[in-house]
Amino acid sequence: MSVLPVLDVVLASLVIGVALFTIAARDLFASVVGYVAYGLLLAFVWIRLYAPDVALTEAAVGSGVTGVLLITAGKRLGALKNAAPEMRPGLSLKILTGVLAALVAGALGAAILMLPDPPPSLAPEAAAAASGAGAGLENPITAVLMSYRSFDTMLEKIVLILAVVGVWSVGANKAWGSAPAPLRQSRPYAPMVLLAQTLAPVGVLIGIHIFWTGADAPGGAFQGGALLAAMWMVTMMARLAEPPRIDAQWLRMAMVAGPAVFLVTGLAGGVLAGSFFAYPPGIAKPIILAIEAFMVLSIATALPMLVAGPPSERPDQ
Amino acid sequence: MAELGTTTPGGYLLVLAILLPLGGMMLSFTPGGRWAERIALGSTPFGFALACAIAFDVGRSGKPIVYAVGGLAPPLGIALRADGISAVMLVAAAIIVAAAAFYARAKFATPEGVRESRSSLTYWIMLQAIWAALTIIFVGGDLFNLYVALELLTFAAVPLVCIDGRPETLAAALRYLLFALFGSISYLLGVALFYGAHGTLDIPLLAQRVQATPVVWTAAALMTCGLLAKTALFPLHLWLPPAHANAPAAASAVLSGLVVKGSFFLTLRLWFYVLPALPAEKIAIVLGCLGSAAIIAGSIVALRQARLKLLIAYSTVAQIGYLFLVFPLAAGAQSWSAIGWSAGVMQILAHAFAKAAMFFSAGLLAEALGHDQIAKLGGAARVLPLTFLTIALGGLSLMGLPPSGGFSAKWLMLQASAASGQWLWTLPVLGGGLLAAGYVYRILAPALSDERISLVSSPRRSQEVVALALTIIALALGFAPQAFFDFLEIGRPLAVRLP
Amino acid sequence: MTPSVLAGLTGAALVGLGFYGLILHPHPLRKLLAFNLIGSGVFLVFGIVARRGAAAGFRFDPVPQAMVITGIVVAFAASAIAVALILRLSMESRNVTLDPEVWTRPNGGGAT
Amino acid sequence: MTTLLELFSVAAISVGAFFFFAGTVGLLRFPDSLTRLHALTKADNLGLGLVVLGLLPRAENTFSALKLIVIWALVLLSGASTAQLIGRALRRGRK
Amino acid sequence: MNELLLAAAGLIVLTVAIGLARILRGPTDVERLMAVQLLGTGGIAALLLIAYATNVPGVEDVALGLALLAPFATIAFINLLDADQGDAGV
Repeated sequence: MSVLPVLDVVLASLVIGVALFTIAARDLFASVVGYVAYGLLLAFVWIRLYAPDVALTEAAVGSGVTGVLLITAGKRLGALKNAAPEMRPGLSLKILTGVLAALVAGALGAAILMLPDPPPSLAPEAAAAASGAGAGLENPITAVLMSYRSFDTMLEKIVLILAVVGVWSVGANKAWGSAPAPLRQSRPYAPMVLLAQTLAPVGVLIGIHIFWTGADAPGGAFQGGALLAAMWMVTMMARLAEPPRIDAQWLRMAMVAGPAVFLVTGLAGGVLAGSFFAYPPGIAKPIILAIEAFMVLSIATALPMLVAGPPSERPDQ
Repeated sequence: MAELGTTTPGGYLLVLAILLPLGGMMLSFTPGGRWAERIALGSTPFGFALACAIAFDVGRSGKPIVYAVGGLAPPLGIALRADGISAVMLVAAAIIVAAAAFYARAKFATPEGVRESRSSLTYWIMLQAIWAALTIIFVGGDLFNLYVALELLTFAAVPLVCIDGRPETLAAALRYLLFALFGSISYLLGVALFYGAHGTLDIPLLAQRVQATPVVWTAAALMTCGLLAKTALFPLHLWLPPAHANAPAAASAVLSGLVVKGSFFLTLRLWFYVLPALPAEKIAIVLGCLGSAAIIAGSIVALRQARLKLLIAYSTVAQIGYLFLVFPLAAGAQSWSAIGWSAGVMQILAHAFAKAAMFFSAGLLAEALGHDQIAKLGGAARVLPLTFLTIALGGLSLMGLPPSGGFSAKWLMLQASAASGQWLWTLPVLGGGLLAAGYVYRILAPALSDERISLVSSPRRSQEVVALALTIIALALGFAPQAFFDFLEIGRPLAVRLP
Repeated sequence: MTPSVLAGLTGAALVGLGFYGLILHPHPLRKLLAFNLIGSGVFLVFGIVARRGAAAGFRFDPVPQAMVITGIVVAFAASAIAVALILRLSMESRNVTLDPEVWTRPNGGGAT
Repeated sequence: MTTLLELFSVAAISVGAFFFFAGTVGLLRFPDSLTRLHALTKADNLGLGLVVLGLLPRAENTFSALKLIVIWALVLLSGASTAQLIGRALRRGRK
Repeated sequence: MNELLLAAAGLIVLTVAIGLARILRGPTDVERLMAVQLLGTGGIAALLLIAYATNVPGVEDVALGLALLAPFATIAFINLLDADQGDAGV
């Protein structure tokens, strides 16, 4: 008997335990911290499911970017003492909801246990496509994201832009066009500056590395872009850089670049490769890498803007 | 079924119909400012032309038109398909979006002296995003692709609710967002189970493979619950009235007329296209009962509203209820199910046009009078004749009086209930009509009185005409010929039945 | 119990937990956290579907894994919009309740 | 891998795991925040450092080994800086 | 041999998991964050051990990502603390 199953059980109970804490904690901020820890734990679960690409995404988004977003929100809302709604759900409602939740979880668990055996899979199709008409990408997930289901991927990037506009739109009228509030209100301490100055260049290299290897190994545009986004955020958190004005042309062009290039290439495929969103055989890989490079740019700019929030009325300090 | 995975001659139109608003949205975002408005308005005729071309193609070939994106057939690739109902919905969406864009010019034009303003940029970008998302929902052939489209729709709709920034609109938007997120994640869970059970998410392929296993039932239940939360079917409707009533009229019209229809459309796709093989009579009855409850509850609450926009929003809750009668009335491959199907589609269309017109009128009225309190509408019809004509004609369709699309829909529902022997469904149909008459009367009666009322500002004639034009379409639907109903049958999988 | 079954049951438990929190917690940020728990539970279900689909020399079925990546991005975007709304609401009103009663003003109106 | 190297690897990893254990005990049992911070940084730096050291002989190529070292260096850097920041905040009596 | 790596990984995960009790007990938010940081570092160590034991490709990159992002939560937190206190920094 190996240690691995024990490890898996420990991990699973930890995940559920921390999730339980996130739901049950009395203190708002404690619950947020619990969620950040939970995001870290999930990255391990993904490794155990042989999904390093997902683990990377979860690590970059779940533990880094979402962490900053939620901790900021949790701390700010925790500071508003009168913000906490007064009403507490009654016991009968709790029991009713608990039973309902248990039913949902039970039904889902049963459904999962009853999934057919042998399991259906598109892995053979993906393998065949990769060796034939596919894009010549060694990483099957990148092939799915960039070739077979590229339409989804383009839409997902457009969702990001839309989310940015949505976040901006909750700002005040007169603040429109100006920059979001700085990620730090006061001047940074020396250790923070040093950390950002060291972390950022290393992180940029790592981000580019992960994007670049993504064609053939775990990694890819989103993971690389998310790391670059995090590096931009760390420089902003240490006030080495400031959030840009939201009407800056370069910012908007950078955000749109990924999906726009994707869309144009997709249209061009209709002429050059016989079908919209198809790639001309032979040069598929370089084209995909080029689209991915623009997507990295879009992700690296969109994610920090989502975290930075709406434009702020206060002048920059 | 194999031909449903390969591109047909007109298929490229589907991609163009999706890429037009998507491209327009991105193009609007980059330069921003007045360009957003120009691009949004400028693209509407092209979108309408594309929708008509798709409808023409579907009608001419008598078969769904298909496009395999990237030249890769499902299950690995994603296919787009337009059948009769998709084509009709595309045309309806193009008309209502164009009307909303035209109507919104007054309120959401970038003000003089600024390069760009918050509310106008948000409105024009979100309008195009809603249009794009709906287009994908109407022609998408892959359940996961449809999930992304659903999220696109949510993210576009929520900021419109709180576009004027008052705290209560923010709360309404937040509640809407949470409901919608619950809905889409529940839908996604069902998608995961479908893939786990059958290894594909392509609708026709899945329809061939599904069997009545517990996994499929669980998946279907999860997806249906999620979609119902997004469609605001009673008792999951609580988010809708504040969200739709607080949004500006140019947005409410799109939200009430089109956005809730997006998730309803997917509910139709799920039960009639993915799962026609399931013996779902009981589910159909449950959905029908929820729909009936929505008709009665929504109408009664609408009767008690003090504000016109809230009344119209609760009327949406009730009219959504009618949509769900399609499940018991069009189930299976019976002689009468085509009647029930026609009734359902007619109800979608009639409500979309009538409700958009009603919200436009409510917006005009509120702007002209400075409030939308029903109690203080005395004499308003005499100073705003065109607006009240629109409300009255739209109300005609909501009540289901001839000649109107609403009448056709309800008449067909009664016919289908009779033909199928499900007499009980006639009660909510007739009762809802009576209650609708009650709430429409509540608006019109004081307005037609002799009181004197003063206007804060006089309404724009162009906006009044846009609203009236939409009601006229809602009425004209009542004269739809049989060919129209035959068109709706194109691509509906009737033949697939469990042995 | 294989790791994938274990992860699947974990996912089911997370969905149940999140569902409970989403309904019961009055605070919108807590609701958002609960929603994210449901989301990760759903992604885990995709994960086990992918893991079970190991075939043709792959240790996993790449299609559901790719869907999870798309899903994580979308869920993050949703969280960002929700956080922006919650923070704005707290600034505007110092009251972040979603209770419709609080927002029903008897003499409100005039919204256009 | 030679036996000696193997032995070294096992020893380093075991000691590393022990440091994590010690750090956790410290975090839980130490009386106040500053001492807990002290325990945390020890576990961070030494524990991970020793595990990395133990894994180095097992690295398949130089690039892998380099990655291991970079990981350690990054944790060392961020651990040290955040410890300073937290310590500063604690000293000023803020929570 | 791999069993030993896995055992070490399990031990580390278990201990840092016990450390998570600090999130529960607090008493201050700073301590809660310390527990998360310990989980992050321990997690990286466990991840590397599992990677070398089970030979899943790409795990080092995940660890690299985690190491890069480890200080983010703490920095965001400290920034907000300073903002609350109206601290001008030094």
